[in-house]
Order: sequence, then structure tokens, then C-alpha cells
Amino acid sequence: MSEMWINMGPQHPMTHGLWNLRVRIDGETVLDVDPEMGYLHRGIEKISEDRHYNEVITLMDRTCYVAGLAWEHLYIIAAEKALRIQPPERADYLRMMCEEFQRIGSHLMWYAAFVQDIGLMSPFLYGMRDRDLVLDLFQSYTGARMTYEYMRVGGVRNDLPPGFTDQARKVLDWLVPRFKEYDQLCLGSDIFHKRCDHLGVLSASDCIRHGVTGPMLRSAGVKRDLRKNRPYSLYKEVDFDVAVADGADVTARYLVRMEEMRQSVRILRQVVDWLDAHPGPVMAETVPRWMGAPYAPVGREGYLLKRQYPKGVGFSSIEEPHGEAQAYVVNEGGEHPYRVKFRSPVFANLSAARTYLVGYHVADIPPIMGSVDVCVGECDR
Amino acid sequence: MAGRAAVPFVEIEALRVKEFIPAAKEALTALIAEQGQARLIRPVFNWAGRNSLFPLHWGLACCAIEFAAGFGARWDAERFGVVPRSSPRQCDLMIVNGTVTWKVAHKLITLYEQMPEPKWVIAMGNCATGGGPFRTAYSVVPGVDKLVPVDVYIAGCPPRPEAMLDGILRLEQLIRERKE
Amino acid sequence: MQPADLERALAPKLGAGLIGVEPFEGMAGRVRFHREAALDLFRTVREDLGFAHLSMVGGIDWVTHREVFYVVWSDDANQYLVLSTDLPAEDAHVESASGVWPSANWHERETWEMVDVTFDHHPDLRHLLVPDGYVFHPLLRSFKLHEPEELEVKSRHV
Amino acid sequence: MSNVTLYSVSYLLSDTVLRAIGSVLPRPLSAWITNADLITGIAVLVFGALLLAASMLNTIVLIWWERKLLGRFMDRRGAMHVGYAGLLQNFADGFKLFRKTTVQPRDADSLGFYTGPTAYMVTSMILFGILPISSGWNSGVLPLSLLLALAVFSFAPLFIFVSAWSSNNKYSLMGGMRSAAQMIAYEVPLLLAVVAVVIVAGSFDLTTIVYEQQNYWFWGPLVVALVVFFAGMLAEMERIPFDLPEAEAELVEGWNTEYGGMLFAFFMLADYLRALVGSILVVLLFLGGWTLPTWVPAALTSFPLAGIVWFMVKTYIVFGVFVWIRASLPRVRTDQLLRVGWNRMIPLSLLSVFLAALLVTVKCLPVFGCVPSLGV
Amino acid sequence: MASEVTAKEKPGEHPVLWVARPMATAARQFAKSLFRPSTIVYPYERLENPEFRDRLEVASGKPFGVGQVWDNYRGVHALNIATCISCNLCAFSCPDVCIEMVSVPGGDPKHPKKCPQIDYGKCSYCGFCSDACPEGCLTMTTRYELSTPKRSEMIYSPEKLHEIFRSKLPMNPIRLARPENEDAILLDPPLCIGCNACSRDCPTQCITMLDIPKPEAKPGEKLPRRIWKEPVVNDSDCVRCGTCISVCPKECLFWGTRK
Repeated sequence: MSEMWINMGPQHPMTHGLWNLRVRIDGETVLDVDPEMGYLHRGIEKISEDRHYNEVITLMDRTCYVAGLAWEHLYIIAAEKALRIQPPERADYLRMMCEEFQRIGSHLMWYAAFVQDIGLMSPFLYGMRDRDLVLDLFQSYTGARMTYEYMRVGGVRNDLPPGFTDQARKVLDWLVPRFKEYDQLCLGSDIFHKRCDHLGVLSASDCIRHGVTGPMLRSAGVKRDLRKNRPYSLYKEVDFDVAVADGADVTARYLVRMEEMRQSVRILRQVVDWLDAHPGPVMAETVPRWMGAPYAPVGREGYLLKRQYPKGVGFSSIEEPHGEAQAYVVNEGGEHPYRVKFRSPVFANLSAARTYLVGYHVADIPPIMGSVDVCVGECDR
Repeated sequence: MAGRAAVPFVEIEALRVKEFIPAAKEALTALIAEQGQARLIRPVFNWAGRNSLFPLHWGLACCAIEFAAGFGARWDAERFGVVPRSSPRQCDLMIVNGTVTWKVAHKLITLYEQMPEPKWVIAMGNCATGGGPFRTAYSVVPGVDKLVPVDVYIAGCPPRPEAMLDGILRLEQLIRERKE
Repeated sequence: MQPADLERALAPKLGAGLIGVEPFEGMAGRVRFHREAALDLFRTVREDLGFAHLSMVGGIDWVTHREVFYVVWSDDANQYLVLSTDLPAEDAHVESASGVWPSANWHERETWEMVDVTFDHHPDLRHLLVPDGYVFHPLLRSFKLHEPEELEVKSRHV
Repeated sequence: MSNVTLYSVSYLLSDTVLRAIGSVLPRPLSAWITNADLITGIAVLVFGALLLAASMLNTIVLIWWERKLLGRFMDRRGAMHVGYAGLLQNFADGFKLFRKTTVQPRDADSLGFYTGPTAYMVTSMILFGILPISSGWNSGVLPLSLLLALAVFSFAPLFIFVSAWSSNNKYSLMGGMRSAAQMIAYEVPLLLAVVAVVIVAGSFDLTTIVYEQQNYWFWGPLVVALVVFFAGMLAEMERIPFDLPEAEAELVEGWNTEYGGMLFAFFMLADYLRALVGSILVVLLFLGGWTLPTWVPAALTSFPLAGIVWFMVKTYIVFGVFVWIRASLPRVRTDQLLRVGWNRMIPLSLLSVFLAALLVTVKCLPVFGCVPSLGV
Repeated sequence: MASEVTAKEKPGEHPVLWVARPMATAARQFAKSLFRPSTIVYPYERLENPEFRDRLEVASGKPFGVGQVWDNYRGVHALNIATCISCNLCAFSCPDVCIEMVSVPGGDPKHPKKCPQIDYGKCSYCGFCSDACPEGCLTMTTRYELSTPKRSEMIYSPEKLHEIFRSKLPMNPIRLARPENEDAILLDPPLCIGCNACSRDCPTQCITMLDIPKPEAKPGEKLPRRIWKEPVVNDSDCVRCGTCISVCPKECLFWGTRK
């Protein structure tokens, strides 16, 4: 067969979202790829400029729909830095709990999607089933399954409901043996190793050249986790290890994500214990008037500029489930942020697609792209 | 008996072969118009059509995750015979689950046109219904009903999987009440 | 690494191209430079100072002028650094960083289509997020959002 | 026991009916209607109709069985709201697909586009007619029925490739090519494994092969052949882990991407027909067909149609194993599949032939009859 | 705590017998879910029913949320028209601009009572409106089934929202405490003309117009033409809706910290 271009996407079972992977193939070999993004570009950065600082949070949940709370956390840290607000300690612990549960939820979603890519049918449902238990926890304190709107500038919306921590421990106890089951279904099978070993190799130096972060970078043996390297929130208070693997291939990425979930469980046990022992306020005491939700915005522009709230630029960078996300919030003293810029880890991971796809087979594309864990929402924003 | 009066049976016999087929067609159409579709067969096909809706498997945005959760172990939409297929040729239900951008709009229309008749569309979530929180954005179609005809809207941001199932059941009810 | 150290390290290489290094919360500093010195700065920062990892490129429209900022990361120093340059609005172009950091490629494409800053010698300056042939630059302040127009609804049950 | 075949039943049926009609008709007509040639012709038609009904019904129940089993493997319920426990679900699917319009893509080759699925379906249905169901229940007494079954079985890649080629889609084309390569690669070990069975049984007639298993089932002495045959059948049936031609993740729906409506239903039905035939062949060749071990109480084997019942039970259990594999294994890659086929399966199947020949030569087969096992 | 465990050091679980282990795992799952899969038979079984959750948890052995709170699920709103004060705060705080204040019967004819009408085709269920509601009359309930064949049916009028309120669904119980450092409505006295607009439109009637002494006109100075009254805001009753600021014709009211 001669060379031809095929379009994998935008509607294709491999993409898990809305993007187009143009592939030039010769027989079954991939010669060149060209990802085409933007099918889910919703102008979130532009809409944010027309919204209040707190109202941007509703967009953050939808930016990355599998890791909404992590993106809320990202934005909130940047906005608080731009506005010079310090959240109370309990709120920080709650945010850490959110992010770690979200990491488990996101990785379970990744697991479900990834095993479907290599043709495993039932683990998809196991992953979704266990993710639903995590979402139940979210629902019990934020009030929604996926779009939480839980964090606020200066704290979080509400404290935990009674009985939450016991339920959380029960779910964690349920999850740990499940991880073993997942490993049995994947690592225990010879076909999985045949399918995924030495596939989609992206070496550490290539990762850094192309700005690849997160589990993909750690699978290449680079021990870099922002929670450890530059602890934000209160991550320096908790005890955990960074998951690293050798091989830089699909199996290594699987191993890293699985280990990250185990480490998240470990962090969560500590955080939940702390939350049990230390009740307290969850909202900072000094929040600008127009910050909290129960206030009317004032129609006339210019009024707030008279008040001269401190101007500033906030930069935050967190270890999102997919990698390093960054936010850059410019506060010009108005009620709306002047400019919000996000750095999506998936955006960078996808931009290196040519490096880790060329030379493999067409049938290898789904496992490799599955191991990258594409979330188009945050990539296109 | 108007149909038969127009093209009597004897006359059809008398017609030449070249004219036979259009005349027979006309007679048949008239017959169906008079008596309606076969009374026994229509309910069967209606029952079959509403109990086996194959949705198109394409994830747009947040709602796609809830869509997937609806096919997960907990809600299991397959109970109602709803099995997602990847190829539009084998689908009869397009669940638009997420924000439709102008960049993907023509592809959505193409997919809709690739689906064989009879086909239905569910707009799941607020983005598909009316653009949702992104409707002011420059790149977003304010509602998928501007592109393809929508049968059922499911509100929610995103709708729970139960709400999605409720929407599918509502569509089944609509098909049951449908008049041809 | 403190802003003063950075300035000491950068000034001899860049000369007049360097405007100054400001402190920036949570980072090593914010290097402000003239666009003529862009490529020199990128090379110095990457090779001499070891900032091997480019995290993002973004643009801000300050109406009078446009700012392009680069966030880079060094593993050894465990520090972020912002490089930022101001460009005149009517003639906004700057040297592309994708020769130094390949990861800049897509970020610069996005910045180009969003805030209308041209990157010279960029290998592949095409539209990335918005469709081909889109003439507007949405993240400019002059681009306003509005409620969608009422379009014809194709519902079967109105 | 008189040898009841499906054809003899249909001949009897048409004969009786036509003679009854002929008895009330005036003389010249009655002679014409009771003409032997006409009765044969009608019998063939009736045979076809019966075959169609039986195979369709079985296939649809099989799909239901797979959906329910798969549901339990996945911790969910599967179809349950249409009919009792979802039994009518597949009928609904079938009727719906029957009513849907068939869209022929532009630039598709209409001859291949329509004949491909139809021929695929028809050949798969013929397969069902060849196989014996119970003692004395088969479509016809054929001394080489096993060979005929396998020959018809191997038609499929041709028709799949024709329909894939003519639908003018890159994914279909790649799926069709993979399918053809895979089926051809696995034909060889499949046939060699069958040769082992034939050596032990000494016949190509499936009924004889089953009678040979009255003392011991062949899976005991021929376990290697069973493994090869099972794996080969998985590949022939295109089920996970060998379902590459319709690998959903990379090729949208494989070679049936462009097919919708009734033609898609043909593909579906033919696939499951082939799955059914595969399970039946496993039961016939290795698991003793309709016979049961001798230690089973006579009450369980003596009721009317016991043979058919036990045969179907065995078939559905074997198919359940296929479903089990589908639920727990990922799919392999094309080149790996072919490498496994040529490098592992063929030596294994040769080994099984050798073992079978050895067993027959040293005459130690009756040993298996003494071991108290399932196959006693 | 456990020692350094990384994925690298953890040996991969290597295949024992090709495919045996995953098949054993699947079979174990099959045995577990043979009698009670975790599927909820949705139209007949509902998760929001706590007794059902209890039973499911016992039957399926999964932590299905006994003791979990469902009351604060954010679904359709419930509106108590009787206590609504038409303060407009919900419409103000809606990030998606899906709330419109429409007139409802009741209230005096001069100032018709206005209650929120919500377009569920736009609402993102963020709960900002119910957080903002000072009287607690707009809450969110656990109802989530909103499918409809008509777009126009997705717009819920205040009466329809009131019906949901009367159906006594569990309502979102989270009430946010008001921060300590709330701003108050301040007056810029020289600009005020005493027009009574703020007092007239205040939904909580917390603004009273007090007489102020009319100053003596100095020679050569012209007194402003105005009514010699000034608004005084009762901070404890004020809900900070900003209506007074937006109706003030002279822009003399503003937010500020009261000394």
C-alpha cells in the first residue's frame, strides 16, 4: 500500500475528546503525525476577563472536566496571590483533600479510557464504578458530581458535612484492594506487556525539550513533582513519595499513575485525620467586598478603581493529574481579572506527539495516546 | 377507495410494461395514503425502534464524561438497549454531549447526515442546548438546535447520568406517540 | 537565585537589551528586555543559566502596547523565571523562541492567533485553536463578547 | 435409531402437506402436485426456511447470552427492560435495523457493497446446516461433513475483504486486509488441530467423531489440539483478544464502518453465527457432542430430546468461555497476532498431530476411558 | 510511615501463566456480581433514597454512601415567593445571566413584586444565587430530571419554582455566613438631592429619609435646589443588594467602610 493520510478524529474512538490526529501511514507504519486542536476551544481566557474573580471558578470546573477541583485550586492560588489574600489553614487542607481525591478520580478515568484503548472491556467499567464512589464523596460536600464550584477566593464554600470523614475512609479502604485488581488485569496479562512495553518511548531529555510534564516526565525517570519540589498549599506538611518509573514507555506511565493513586490514598489518610482533629474557619476574614458570592456587583465601572485595591500579578503552578498546570492572573484593581492565562500540561504533552508516535504502528496509536491522558477541555481551553 | 378508483386494477394489466412501474407505485402510494401503513407492522417497528437506540459515541466535553458514566457499571444504559457505536452508519441517536464550536459544527452536520433514517438527536447539557456558560464566546455555537433538529433537550451542567437516562426514556416516549 | 544575581549574570551578555530584573513573588524574578535582544537572552537563559524547560508563552494586550511573557523553569535551581518584553501595538513582532525551546512552538502559535503578536522565524505559524482563516484576535481588549444572536432553530417540536 | 435429519424432516413435512392437498384436488392437478421432483423442491425450500429460523433464533439467543454474561463480568446487568430479562432486546435490534435505510456511500462499489455482507451471511448460515445437533439430528448425512464445514468456514475472509474494499473507506480497507491476513494465518493451525482429531477418530464425519467419544472425550488425549483449536477459533471468530479487524480504538468499526441498517445486521448475525458454529465445533470435536459421561444419572439423559438439550448447554458454556476471555483480556497487535499464528500455533498444531499419531500407534487411548474425569 | 516506595522499585506483576491471572480476576468479579451487581435500576431505584443506599451497600458490599449527605445536591431551584423580597441579588450574582426578574401577582401596583425566572438551558447550577439570597427563599433541591422536547419548557417561571418549593424536596442546607468586614452603603452628602428613590426602591425598607436642617444661605451663595432630606441606612437590616446605588440619580451612594 502506498502512503496515505488518515484523519483520526474529531469523532474517533481513540481521541477521547474532540481533536484530530492526522496520521501519514505506509501500510501499518506511522510516518508522520499532525495533531489538529481547537475543536473544543471555548474562549475561557476571554470569558474570564468579563467575570468576577469568583465567577471564573465556574469556568475552571469546565476547563478540565476530569480534574475540575485541581483547576479550581490552580486558579485560586494565583488569584489569591494577585489579590494578596491568605486562606485559613483548614481551607488549605480541604483544598489538598479535594486535589488528591480529584487525582484519584482523574487517574481512574484515565484508567478506564486507557484499558478501552487496548481492548480491555471490563476494567473500563471497574474504573468508572470506582470513580463514581469518589464522585459521591465530592457530591456530599460540594453538591455536584463534576462541576463543583467549591473553592472561593479566600477559602472554600462550606465545611464538610457530618460523617464525611468516616465515609471517606471507607472509600479509601475500598479503593486500595481495587488498585491491586487493576494491576492483575493489566500487568498480570502477557498480552498487556506485549502491547505496551517499549511503546511510545519519550526520553527524559526529549520530555524537557518539548515541555512534557507530569506522569510522562516521571515515567522517564525524572523525579519531579511540584508537590515535592515546590510545595504549594500545605503539601510540605504531609508525607508521601514521588512515583517514578524507568522505561519512559506506556507501561511505565501506567506504573506511575497507579503508584500516584496509592500515594494519594496515603496523603488523603493524613489529611482526613488532620481535618477530623482541627475544626476551624474555612473562609479568610479579610476578603474584598466584591469577592464573596453574596454581594451584588455594582453596575458602574470605575467605582472600584477609586477604592484602589492592590494591583498585582499572581502566578501559580500546581501538579495537576495530567502534569504541571500554571496560571497567570493579572489584577489591575478591578472587579474582573485583567488577563488570565493558563498553561495546560496536556497542551504541551500533545505538542510533542510527533516525537513519541512516529515509527510505531497504527495499532499502537491508541495505547500511546491513551497513556498520554488527553483531556481536550484543558488543552483547548 | 379513491386510490383504486384512480388506477383500477384492470387498467394496470392493460398498461404497457414501461408504464407499469410508475403506475403501480402510484397505486401503492394511494393505497397507503388511504389505509395508513400496515396496522400490524407499524407498532412492531415502533416498538423495535424505541427499544434499541444506538447512540453515536463521540465525546465533546464535560457531558461526555457523564455520558460514559451512564454506560458505566452503576447506571448501565445498556439495560434499555442503548449501546454506543462508533460509526454513524450504525447509529440512530446522536447525543450531543458538550460544547459545539464553530470549528466542529460542519463535522457535526456531516455526522448527522451520515446517520441513516430514522434518526433522533438529544441535546445533552446546557452547552448543547444553548451554549451554556460559553454562549458569549466567539467560538461556540449557541445551541446545537441551530445546526440539527433536536428532539429532546436535557438540562444540566452536566446532567447526572440519571438525567441522561431520563432523557432517553423521554425520547422513547416521544417515539411511541409519534404519528407518521 | 535572586534578581540581583540574575542581573549580574545577564547584563554582560545582553548589554542594552536588558531593561532590568524585577522581583516576582514565587519566582527567581522577572527579566524585562528589549525585543532586539530576545534570541541572545533565550540562549543565555537556557544554556548558561540552565533554564531548560519552557512552561508557557503568553501575551497581554495593554492597549497601548503588548506584552509577551515566557515562563521558564530550571531543575537545578528549582526556580521559575519570567521573561517579559513590551512590543508596540502597531508592530508587534518578536523573535521566536522555538529554536531554543521546541516546546515554544504551540504556545507561540496560540499567542499569535490570540493577541496578534508575530513570531519571526517560527517554523509553523498556523492557526491552532480557532479555525483557519479566522481574522480576529480574540484576546485583544478591543474584541468584545456579546450575547449570541438569535439564529433559526431547527427543532422538531417548537 | 432412525437417522433423522433436518432435511428428512422437511421432506416429510412437504410430502405430507402436498399429498394432503393432492388428495382433495382433481386428478391431473393432484398427480402434478405429488410429483417427486416438486416435493423435493419444496422440501429444499422448507429446509432453508427451517434452517434460517433455527439459526436466527439461536444466534439471537446467543447474543442475549453474551450480553448478559458480559454484564455480570462487568459488574452490571446488561439488557433487562425489553422483554423478560431483556430476552426480546435483540429482536428489537433486528427489527430496527431491518427498518433503517441502508446508506450506500458515494464512490462505493455497489456490487461488492451489497453482495459482500449477503454472501458472508449466507455462507455462515450454510455452516449451521452442515453440523449435527444430536444423534440422528443433522441436516444431511455427509461422510466428509467436517471438511465441508471447515471449507465453508474459510470463505469468510474473501467476502469480508470484498465488502471492505468496496465500501471505499480507509478504515474499512485496513480492517478488511487485517481480517484476511488473520484468517488465512489461523486457518492452517486450525486445520492441523482438526487433523489430530481425525487421526484419533478415524473419520471426517462429525457424527462418527461424536460416537467415537462415547468412552472418553477427546479433550483429554488431545489437550494441545484443543488449545490450538480454541485459539484458532478465537481468531476466526474475530473476538478479543484477536478482534483486530474491528478494533474499535484505531479503526472506527473496522470493515463494517460504512455499513448500517440491514447489511450491518447481516454482519452482526453472521459473526454470531460463526461464533455459534465455532462453539459447536469445539463441543463436537473435543467435548463429546451430545453425549454425557456414563456416571451421569440416567434420568438426566433419557428424557426426549435430551441430546439436543445437553448439546446446546455445552455449546453455550463453551461460548461463555469465549465471553469470559473477551471480558478479561486486551487485544493483541496485528504483527504480534500473525507472529503468534505462524511461529507458535503451527508448531503446536504439528505437535498435536504428532501426539495424536503417537497415541493411536501405541494404542494407549483406552487409558483415558479409565480415568475418572469429566470425559469418562 | 512507609519507606520510600516508588513504582520503579516495585516489581511488575509478571505473568504466571499467560492469561490466567486476569481471567481469574474477572471470574472473581463475576462471582461477586452474580447476585447483586452494582447497577442501580434507575427509574425504579434511586440513589437519593437513603434507605435504598443502605440496602445497596449491604447487598453489593461497596461503600455506596451510608450517611452520605444528598441534601446539598445542587439541582433545580425552589423559590418561596412569599418570602422573596425582590432584591435582585440572585440575578446579579448569576455568572451565566440566566435569571430574569419577572413580575408576579402580589405587591403594591406602584412597585410590582419581581421574582426570579430561571432559564435552565443556561443555568450552570453553581449555586451562587442561592448563596446570595439574603432571605433563604431561593434554594436548590435534589431534583435533576429536566428533559423536555421543547426549549421553551426549560424556562421556569416563579410560579413553577414555587411549586417545586411546595413539593418539599430536600433543599440545599448550606447557608453561608456573612463576613465580618462587610461594606456598608455610604452617602456623599453634598451630592444628595433627597429624591427618595433609594428609600422607595429598597427591598428591605432599611433606608429612611431623615430631615436635615436647611442651611442659611450665605450672601452671594445659591442654595442647591433639593429636598432637605437624607437617607440613613440601617446596616443590620441591609442585605447589600445595591439597588439604592443603582437607582440613585446623582450617584451619591457608594460602598464603603463605616467608621
